[in-house]
Amino acid sequence: MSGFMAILKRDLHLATRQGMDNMMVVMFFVIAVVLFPFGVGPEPNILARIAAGVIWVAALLASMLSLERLFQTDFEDGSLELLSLSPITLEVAVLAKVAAHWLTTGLPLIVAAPLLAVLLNMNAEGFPMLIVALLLGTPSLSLIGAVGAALILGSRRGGVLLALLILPLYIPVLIFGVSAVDAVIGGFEANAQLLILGAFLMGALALCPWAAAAGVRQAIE
Amino acid sequence: MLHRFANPTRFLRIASVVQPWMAWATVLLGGAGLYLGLFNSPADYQQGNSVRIMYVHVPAAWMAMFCYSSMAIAAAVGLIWKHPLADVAAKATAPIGACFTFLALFTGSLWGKPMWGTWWVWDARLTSMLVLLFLYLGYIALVNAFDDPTRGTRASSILVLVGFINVPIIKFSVDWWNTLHQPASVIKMGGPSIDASMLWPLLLMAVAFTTYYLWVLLIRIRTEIIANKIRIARLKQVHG
Amino acid sequence: MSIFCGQNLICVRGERTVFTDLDFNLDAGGALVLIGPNGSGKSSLLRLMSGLLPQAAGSLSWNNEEIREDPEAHADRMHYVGHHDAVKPVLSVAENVAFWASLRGRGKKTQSAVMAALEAFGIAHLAEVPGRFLSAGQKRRVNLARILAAPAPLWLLDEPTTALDKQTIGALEATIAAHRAGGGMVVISTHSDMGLESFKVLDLAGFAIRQAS
Amino acid sequence: MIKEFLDMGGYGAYIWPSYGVTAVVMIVMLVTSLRGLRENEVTLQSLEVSTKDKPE
Repeated sequence: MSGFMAILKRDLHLATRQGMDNMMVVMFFVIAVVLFPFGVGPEPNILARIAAGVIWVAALLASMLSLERLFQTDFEDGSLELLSLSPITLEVAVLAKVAAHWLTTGLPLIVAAPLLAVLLNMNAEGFPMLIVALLLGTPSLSLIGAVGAALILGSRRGGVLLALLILPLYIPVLIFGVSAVDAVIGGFEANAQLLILGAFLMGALALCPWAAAAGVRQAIE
Repeated sequence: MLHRFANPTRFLRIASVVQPWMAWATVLLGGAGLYLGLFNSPADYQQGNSVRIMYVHVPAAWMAMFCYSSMAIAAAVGLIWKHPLADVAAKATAPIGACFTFLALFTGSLWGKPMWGTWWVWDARLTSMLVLLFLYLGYIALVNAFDDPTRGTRASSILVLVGFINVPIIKFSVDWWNTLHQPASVIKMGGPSIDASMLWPLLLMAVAFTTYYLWVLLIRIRTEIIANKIRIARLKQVHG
Repeated sequence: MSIFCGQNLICVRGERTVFTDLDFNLDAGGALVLIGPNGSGKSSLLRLMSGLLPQAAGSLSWNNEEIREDPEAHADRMHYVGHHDAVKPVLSVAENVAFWASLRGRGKKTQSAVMAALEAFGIAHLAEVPGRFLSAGQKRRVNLARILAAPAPLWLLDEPTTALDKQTIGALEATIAAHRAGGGMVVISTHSDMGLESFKVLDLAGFAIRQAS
Repeated sequence: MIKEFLDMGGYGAYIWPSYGVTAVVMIVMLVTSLRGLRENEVTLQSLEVSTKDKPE
């Protein structure tokens, strides 16, 4: 457990010292959402209708942007090799890095989401559910993304490749995340969606560190 | 563990025997299937002749999923028992599977046009097929993204296993999402129940597609083995 | 039977068979120096010994227990110094070394062990300096200080003397001698001859590639 | 006879393109694979000839 905390603290240190990176991810999130009214038109009830979907897609893309750096810097300066050679099992080290990534990108997105919901004239009832759904969904995004980040280590054109690899795998989280918010706005219960999002999270927690560690191991061979 | 060095002569011997059989089977069964499908089977009472597209669309869809499953099995064998030919088989299957998926989508939309009036409908099966196409393209992009081919095959083997676990989840989510946003009119593709005269061409075409897959697969695996030998010969030239 | 030994090891990297049928063994206090031309597999052998690179065939054992059975235990008793120095430009020297030491969790006294390690390589005065200001030689010293801060019986050093000046190489030789006196073992791949006594030599040119296929 | 067969009860415009594209894609796949195999065999031959005369 101490190893987990040591890696988590170090990664948070690295992230906060380079403060700008996380702010950039949130700024991308805001800009991406703000673009939609220019495309779709400022007409309020159209925006309200697509608000949840737009916020979720932008959150998905924003969290993916910072994923490429998850292992890349450590891979280039040799830390990843030493991490895999330390007494901490690599799966736990990967989990610590994913937790650090979620804390530095997932949480800021969740904080910014209600502000953007206002911009998109989303019905106020949906705000709490938007936050709860994002809280349940973004960790899965970080976990699945970590697998992609591990697989593209050492490849040419990593960033674009990462998007092509993991976006199809994000679709289930997107579908149930958006429908949770739309259900509440429509006056229904959203327990089913939240339960399924929770199930995705549990599945991702179990499988993704193992797959990502396998990806890292064959990358540093 | 040592079969990593084994020269795949045994495989090459089997391949050279099996390949012509596959070729002939494809041509004969395909020809029979086409003849029955186009000339010798009745039109559907509802959809008229457009049902004949089914004889190409359905086998392509089956093959799209069959190829992805065989890639997942080959990747698992490659990762667990480190058998070099398993990875090569997965890498050789990907483009064939991608072609079948594209064909399933293309013929699906051509079949949908007369029925639904538009070229693309977000029907659950077509949408899942579209996501499957992205999984294939992701695999092909990753396998070629490395300078060292063994790195490429091993990384993409992990990807296809992760993807394979996700296929049912994606199918479930897309079905759920599809029933939520019910498009205006959805006629069940493929008609109520297929009577014998339509079943025969369908099965013939399905088997023909499978033998076609095995035929091209063997060609591509042999190409990969020879490309491997070329790389090793080049390395020997460099390192002496 | 010596503590750390390998029998008829075969190493394949990517497409290339690097070496075949290689044996070695090492006892407490022993030192093994790997020599051979570039590309003969010195680095590959060190990576193989560390567990980074799985051997294609052959056995690699510690107290005749196969290393692959328990990689974490092997990681706990071994330090590997490769070509990259793993120094984070944002973290200070002390933080860099403390992080790697804390991973091995030697209890509370990591802080004093870190300062002692920095002292041994003469970079104690740089403790609070962030990594990005360091020269290549200083980064290499931080990397070497890391293995002193958390003691481990087996050292695998891949050309440790690159970017080091005469005086620091002397310090390195002293630490290695002290490490061996304490029962530790070291495997070094190097081009320059280092001042070590009673060390075994393994010339990897002898195990050149006998192309298997 | 041929004309109304081609017409396929008005659906010809959809049936023939789908069969046509299927045939084209499968044949192109086959031909590129065969060509790739032949090209590799040729380069392997030339490589083995050049390495043969080099003293082993």
